[in-house]
Amino acid sequence: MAVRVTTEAFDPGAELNAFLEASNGAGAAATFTGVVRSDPQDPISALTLECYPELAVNQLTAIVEQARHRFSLLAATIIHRYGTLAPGEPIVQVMTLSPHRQAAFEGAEFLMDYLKTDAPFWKQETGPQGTSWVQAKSEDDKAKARWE
Amino acid sequence: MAVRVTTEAFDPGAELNAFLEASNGAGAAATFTGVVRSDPQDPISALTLECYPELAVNQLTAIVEQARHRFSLLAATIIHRYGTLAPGEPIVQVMTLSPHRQAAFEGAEFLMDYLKTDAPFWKQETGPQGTSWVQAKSEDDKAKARWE
Amino acid sequence: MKILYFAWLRERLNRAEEEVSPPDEIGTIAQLIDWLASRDEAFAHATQKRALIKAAVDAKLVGHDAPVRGASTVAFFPPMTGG
Amino acid sequence: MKILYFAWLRERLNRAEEEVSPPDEIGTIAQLIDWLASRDEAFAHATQKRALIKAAVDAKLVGHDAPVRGASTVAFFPPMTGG
Repeated sequence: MAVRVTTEAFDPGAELNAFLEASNGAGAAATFTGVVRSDPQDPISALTLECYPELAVNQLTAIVEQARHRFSLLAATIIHRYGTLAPGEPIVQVMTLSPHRQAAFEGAEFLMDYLKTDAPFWKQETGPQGTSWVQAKSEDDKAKARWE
Repeated sequence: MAVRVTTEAFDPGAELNAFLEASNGAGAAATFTGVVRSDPQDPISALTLECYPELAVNQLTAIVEQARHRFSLLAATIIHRYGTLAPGEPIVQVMTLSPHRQAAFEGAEFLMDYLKTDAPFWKQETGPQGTSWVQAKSEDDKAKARWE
Repeated sequence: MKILYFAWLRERLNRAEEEVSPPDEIGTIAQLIDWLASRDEAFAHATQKRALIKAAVDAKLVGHDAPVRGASTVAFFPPMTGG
Repeated sequence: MKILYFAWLRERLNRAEEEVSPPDEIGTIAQLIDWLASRDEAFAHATQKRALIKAAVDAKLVGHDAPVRGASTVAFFPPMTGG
């Protein structure tokens, strides 16, 4: 399955190995793993991701198809978690497979840039000051715009 | 250890998990895994990498230090195998860790681009037509030149 | 027609979903927002900055000019912050 | 001084290493290549395209103008193809 939207924890290394297992002689795999960040100066105790799963699967599937075409990828996978996560837990992993490293890297960056702005997840941080919604970043819109 | 040059097989997923384990609240990890490619139209039975290990460790350590500075990476690791490998076996893995995805991706691309031209490994392919040395590619020089 | 709300929009309205029956003249997302705002002050207040309100019709992301007639589910939510 | 050879250079010379004692006037990698070529036809032939010959002194990558006096190990090899 190229897209998985789940409340269950996933194992980044096991996912990478399963992805490579199916690589069939392709040469280059790029992986991005996003984990719950906690700045030591401004620590959080939890990150809660709200999700609209049906729309998320539709959006991520469309993004994966677009990336496969645009970068001639042999395979691409997105795993995205939602629910309440602790610092250090993996949130998202994208993996791309190509005969050449440039396409693998570009495909993974493209997937991440699109996913940040176009996938229906909403982050809420819980810290010493309470709970607050993470604001959408204009950098993320800019990162996405470079592919247009 | 940020650099490992070895004849022993490595487990890409286990390496990624160990790297993430030490991530300490950073948000973004980029990984590149290179595996022995075998084009179905032009299959190979083995890839042999010759290496000058002492120089390889020196060069890769210098590249890692450069990448850590240039992209403010929190961590960076290169694992590079040599000896005789079968199609599908991992040759190289680079991993970078940063608070932000852009730096993680750029750091990993930089490491791969430098490693292709500046690390003392030489590839030899064995296929139906016998054994031949892989030629250095001008694309690899160009890929490296974009960082200069 | 089922309406879904997510994130701070859900919190401000104090509900995750509701059933509504917009009149026939409501043809687009923009008109549906206007109509929902006309009957609910909390909704009117929360959706004042229209650029911050994204929409989906039957689990497809759409613009505010998209048609809503015949839709079974319409979702409203703030800008997404995944990844 | 120990000389190491790698990849097709090693194959063409039919040896991975050798011990040499260059005379005092050999100061740089370029001069060392010239001197090795003057005493060995196989080496002269294999290193004809100088741009294809890379060098390291005591496990540090260097250019052809680098000094070699006092080096304990000098390595010669073709362009690298790792990754």
